[in-house]
Amino acid sequence: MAEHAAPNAPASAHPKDYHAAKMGMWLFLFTEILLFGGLFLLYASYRHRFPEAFHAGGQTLDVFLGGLNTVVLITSSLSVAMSITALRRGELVRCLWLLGFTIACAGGFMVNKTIEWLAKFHHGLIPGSEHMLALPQGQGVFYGLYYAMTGLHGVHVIIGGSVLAWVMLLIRQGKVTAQDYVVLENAGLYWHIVDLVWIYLFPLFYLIS
Amino acid sequence: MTDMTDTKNAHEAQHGPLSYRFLALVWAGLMALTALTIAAARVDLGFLNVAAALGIASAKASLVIFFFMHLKYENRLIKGMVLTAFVILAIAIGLTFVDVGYRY
Amino acid sequence: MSAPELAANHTLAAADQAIATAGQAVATAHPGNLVNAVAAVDNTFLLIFGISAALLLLITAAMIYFVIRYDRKKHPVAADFSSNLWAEVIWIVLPTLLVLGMFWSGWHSFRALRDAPAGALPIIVTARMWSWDFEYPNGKHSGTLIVPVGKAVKLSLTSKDVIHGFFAPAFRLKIDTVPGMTSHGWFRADKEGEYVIFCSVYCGLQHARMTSAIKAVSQEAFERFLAEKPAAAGHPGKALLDAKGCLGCHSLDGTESVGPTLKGVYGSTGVFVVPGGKDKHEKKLKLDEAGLKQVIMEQRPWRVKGFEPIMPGYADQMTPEELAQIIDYLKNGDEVGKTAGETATPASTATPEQGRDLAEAQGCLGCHTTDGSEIVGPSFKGLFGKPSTAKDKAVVDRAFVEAVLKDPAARLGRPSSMPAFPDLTGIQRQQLLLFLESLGSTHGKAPAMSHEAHQ
Amino acid sequence: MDQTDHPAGGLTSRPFFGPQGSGGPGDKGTGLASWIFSTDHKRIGLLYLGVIGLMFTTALVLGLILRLKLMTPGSTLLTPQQYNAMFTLHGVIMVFMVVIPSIPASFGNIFLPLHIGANDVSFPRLNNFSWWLYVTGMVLAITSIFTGAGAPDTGWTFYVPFSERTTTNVSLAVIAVFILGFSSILTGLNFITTVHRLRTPGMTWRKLSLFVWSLYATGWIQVLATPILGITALLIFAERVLHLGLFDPGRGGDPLLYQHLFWIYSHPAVYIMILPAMGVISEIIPVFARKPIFGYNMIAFSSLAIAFAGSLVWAHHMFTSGMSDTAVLIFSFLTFVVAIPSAIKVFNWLSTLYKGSISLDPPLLYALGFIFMFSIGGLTGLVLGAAGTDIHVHDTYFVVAHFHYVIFGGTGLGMFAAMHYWFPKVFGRMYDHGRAAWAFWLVLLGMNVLYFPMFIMGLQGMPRRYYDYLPQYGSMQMVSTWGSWLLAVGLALMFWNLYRGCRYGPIATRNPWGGATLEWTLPTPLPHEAFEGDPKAPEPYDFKGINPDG
Ligand code: HEA
Ligand code: HEA
Ligand code: HEC
Ligand code: CUA
Ligand SMILES: [Cu+2]
Repeated sequence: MAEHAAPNAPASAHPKDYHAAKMGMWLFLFTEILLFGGLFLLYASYRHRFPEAFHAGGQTLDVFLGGLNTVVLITSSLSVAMSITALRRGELVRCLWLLGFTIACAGGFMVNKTIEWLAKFHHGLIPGSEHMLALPQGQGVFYGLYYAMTGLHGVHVIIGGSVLAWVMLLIRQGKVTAQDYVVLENAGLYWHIVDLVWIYLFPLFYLIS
Repeated sequence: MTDMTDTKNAHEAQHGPLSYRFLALVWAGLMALTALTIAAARVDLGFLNVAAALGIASAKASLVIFFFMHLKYENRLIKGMVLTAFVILAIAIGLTFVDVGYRY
Repeated sequence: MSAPELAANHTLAAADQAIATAGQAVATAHPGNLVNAVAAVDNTFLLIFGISAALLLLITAAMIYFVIRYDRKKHPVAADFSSNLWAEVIWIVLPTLLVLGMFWSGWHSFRALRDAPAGALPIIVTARMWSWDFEYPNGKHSGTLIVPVGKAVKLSLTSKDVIHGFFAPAFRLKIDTVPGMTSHGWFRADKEGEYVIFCSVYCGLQHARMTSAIKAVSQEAFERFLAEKPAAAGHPGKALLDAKGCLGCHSLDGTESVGPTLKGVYGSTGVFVVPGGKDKHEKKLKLDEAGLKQVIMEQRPWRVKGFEPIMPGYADQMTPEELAQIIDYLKNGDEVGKTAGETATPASTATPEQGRDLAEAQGCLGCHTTDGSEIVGPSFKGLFGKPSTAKDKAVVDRAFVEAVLKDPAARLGRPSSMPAFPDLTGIQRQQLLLFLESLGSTHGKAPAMSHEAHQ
Repeated sequence: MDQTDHPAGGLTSRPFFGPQGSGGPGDKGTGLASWIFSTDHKRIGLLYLGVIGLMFTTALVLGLILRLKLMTPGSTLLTPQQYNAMFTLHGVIMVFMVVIPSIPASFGNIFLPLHIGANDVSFPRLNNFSWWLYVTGMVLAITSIFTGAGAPDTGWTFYVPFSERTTTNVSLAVIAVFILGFSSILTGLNFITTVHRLRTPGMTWRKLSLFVWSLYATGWIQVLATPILGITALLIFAERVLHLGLFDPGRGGDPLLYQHLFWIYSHPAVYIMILPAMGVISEIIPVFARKPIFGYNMIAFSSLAIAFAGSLVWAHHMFTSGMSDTAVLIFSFLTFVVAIPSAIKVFNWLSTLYKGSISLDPPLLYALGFIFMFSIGGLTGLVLGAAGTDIHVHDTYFVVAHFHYVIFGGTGLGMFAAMHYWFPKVFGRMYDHGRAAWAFWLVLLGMNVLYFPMFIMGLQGMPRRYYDYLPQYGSMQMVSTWGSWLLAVGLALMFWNLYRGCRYGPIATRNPWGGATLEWTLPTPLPHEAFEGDPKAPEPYDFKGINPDG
């Protein structure tokens, strides 16, 4: 442990403490990781129990759509990362464009996801439906997990997109600037976590079979 | 632990913004790995399929965490915290398998 | 359970044993598995309680002593020390050793509870809201667990609906029954007698009433029991209602509990709600043979109006013959019984033996013994002629017993844990009374004090 | 209030519960809005104390009614359904709304920043938000009682498949739990960051008070374990509303996995409950013995050890569940490992008393009560941790007794100790010491008469969550109910005494107990802005030259 002490913030106002903000965000990201972690735990256990059913289930998912979404998310991660560079270099317009592009990617991802879900619904794979009940043991669980995990992820995409939009507004208003960019950085961190989760979801559902 | 490096030098002297070029390179790496994992899934490697998919996913995750998320440039404290979080998750899943693995 | 599932279970159990080498070592140290699980568990209790009591005493005594001895008035200046390597090492090492001992002892007794001896009598236990079913190797079912004394019994447990827990305190045995899974446990009753079974896992409304009994009987009595045709007394359909657990949710006397009453259900018209969001509507169904069959056997989404959708479909648990008997009972009732109560039935048609079986099937013997000892209620032995535990201390006679059977709380004048048996038929009551009388009567002896004790 | 009219004298600034500004345009006054939207950690601490107190009293009364019902066997007083709903609410409120937030959110909020020489936590607005989340969760939970098809009746553990099937209002209750969990996460996150970032110069890790250490360790559990509760609650909701079938045995789901998820959070949660209380005890004992805490390093380290090892033992709640025997072996072993750091703390507290100069003031009384009760609760925890014995007493009153001893006797008494210790600093007045001692003895006696018989009943096989029981347990149940009345009298006396003290008690001095941590250098009651500039980091347990006032 450090033997020298923390620099204390000046007593009066609550000045921005860059490190604290970052640390707080990371701690928050841990909670997101563990939130999904619970589902990953279920996934691992059920996969262990029903290898065949998971195999069969995985084959019904469209690798192309999944892959496309992977590309979309990775690219959006790039654009967020770039937007931070842009902001710090003072290239405001470029920063906003990059963020706009990211949000467009989020939208694209959701459209793609909706198409995919609708196709599943079309095949009668609606949670709680007779058809789901009739599936062989384990496959129902597979689709249950599929909906739970991609659904929760989808919610995070929407939240992430909204947060980025809000930060765009703050940049426009000059509340987030080249000197004071930690809000954008934290929003970016959040967006990367969304990407990170997908990086695991993609092989687990679409590829391993 | 160096969690308390002086605020000023911690965030100013640390590093400038990452260059676009560098970020694009990371992106290219991620895309390549994505292609690789899809390709690997097409060949039947038996048990290795799972290992390969998870291995590649973890490589991708590391790229995102270390570069996009700047973890490489954070102080050791944050790095330690991130490690703790992942270790706890791994332990939780691992210990669950003490039951699940021996039950079915 | 399907055959492959069973096989899988066996291999896994084997694998498990191999892995748990530590436990194996203990088990093999007792060849022939004559481990007495109860004694092993009790030893662990003693060990941990012993150490704990000593530590607690030490801690409390030290605390009190310090507070008195070093009171600020007597001891105004505190000593100045804040560590002592040896002391600290001691209270890391000592507790570590103590807890390791406790752990080992606990694990040892756990193994004793888990490793059923070879050749144990296999019994399948099925829990459901809110009753137990025990299936013996020859396919016979019962609601109380009858076992031969001195013989190890291996239980395979599962549940039809939610998680329940099979808990037999006398044998330190507790194991959850989980739907979709089979769990295992074993015990051996070394003395004849009755031992209570509780449901230990919270399972809804009647969790507290989901009790039954283990009855340890001689080998001969056990074989006789196995050979017996079910439902010696009363209508077979009625016995089935009990055995299948219907009476856990339905009454026969017109009162509504979890499900609607079955009194007069035959021929009535049921009003059902068909779910389905916007399409939700009601439908009526005449409850004749066909209607009842549908209602009972099907896992149906439509439900009796005003009730919860918890009734299971019975298709996989009931044969058509059984269903026919149930429907016959619901239709005709126990004709003999209906009149028997009032117009004197020739007592010759009832025997004390039948009464004994009935007392067992109805669970009376879960609370009352026949040997003078007391478990829950007063013993049946010598009951007649005793002053009762009722408020008015009335002497026990036929009328008294009949009244108690009908409504214990009312007759006894105080709350009672004894359930009412309002739907015993007249002939059954006769059988029970004969049985009680056969246990002799007491005159002028001191009243049993059991219930007064906690009034 | 003007500074001069506070007789404590020497005040340099206004008490934090007085008006904030100078009456100028920016003055926030003392109105309701100035409280519920306050970002001042002290006000937020008091806000928490208020709502937690409210919930505590509610759930206590529910507990009292449970006991009233259990006085006699049979269906008396409550219908079975009412009883089932009542113990569920009692448990849910006590766990999620009382003991988990209790000490950290109230006294932690007020004194963690002060102990490290900071004027607030790192994220004051987040702090206020987390209080609002708490209130939202609380309101939803209470709504769930009166809406839908009846109050939830699952027990606080929400075990599937029962919680999926029951028609009562479980869906709303689990959403409430999710939100309460979120609130707890934000508190933990705030504390961790605050401890890392806002320590005054010279405040090294080894100068942190043990209270701060315990909150720091707790913060980590809150951040890393609570999300699992979140996902568990969401899954129940999804199961009920969307019928995903993840735990439905009919479709291959495994109800035991639910239990794993639930306890992965809820076991560490018991350390969220107890660690802060242990921190309080570690503060109080040295102050009243006027002697440096014995084994500082070991106590600080054992908090972290409990936090870490405590995350590895969850399945000791599942020994009878039908999980694999290997899991029983490993989790039983790990459970015993966690007991060791607790043992270390107890022995270190005792050694601190040894050769001290002890003044048996109310805070110390409560602290010693804590040690006694926690030892009983913890030692019986060992009975539960041992696989063989747990099989017998699992889901019986033995467990009920164990956790009431550790939660109420431990966290509860720890909370009361904190209330009596910091009362003068927070409210600026002093309560009656004699009455506080009387209340203490009544509470201690009441608790033991109430809960000790439960150990005996449990050993005799009395299962928990039974609205009715066999008459053989009647006498013990009766004694236990008498105990609850004794306890009720004791608690009422205690609360009344504190209330009186708060309104009419004598004005408190700056440092009535002679504490060496930073808050005792501040005026009483605490001012809005605690420190002007960075205070010098003290030795938290060096009492030389520090004497109780008066
Ligand atoms: C504040 C909360 C709290 C705390 C601190 C603890 C502490 C401990 N608990 Fe407890 N526990 C609960 C709250 C808590 N528990 C609750 C709420 C439940 C029930 C949940 C439910 O089902 O509803 C429960 C249930 C529970 C079970 C499951 C029982 C069952 O359902 O079958 C087990 C099993 O291992 C257990 C064990 C322990 C142990 C080993 C400790 C240890 O940490 C204790 C360590 C303390 C000591 C050991 C005493 C002090 C030390 C000494 C006096 C020195 C000497 C010591 C030694 C030599 C070792 N607890
Ligand atoms: C902090 C935690 C906490 C606390 C303090 C308590 C306190 C009490 N509990 Fe609690 N209890 C739990 C947590 C707690 N409980 C949990 C988690 C469960 C498990 C639930 C489940 O199974 O799901 C449980 C279960 C439980 C049961 C088991 C139910 C069953 O299994 O069937 C019982 C039965 O007796 C019980 C009783 C009591 C009693 C009598 C008190 C007494 O201490 C209460 C005494 C009441 C008073 C003393 C009232 C005092 C009045 C005032 C203070 C008013 C004055 C106020 C002002 C002036 C402001 N509790
Ligand atoms: C777990 C409790 C439970 C068990 C066990 C149970 N039932 Fe039911 N039963 C109900 C409930 C609740 C209803 C009303 C809701 C419904 O239609 O499912 C019901 C409805 C019925 C009805 C329709 C009654 C009417 O008035 O319309 C009949 C007939 C019936 N049950 C017979 C049986 C029989 C025969 C058995 C045993 C073989 C049995 N039940 C076992 C709970 C149960
Ligand atoms: Cu069945 Cu509780
Ligand atoms: Cu635990």
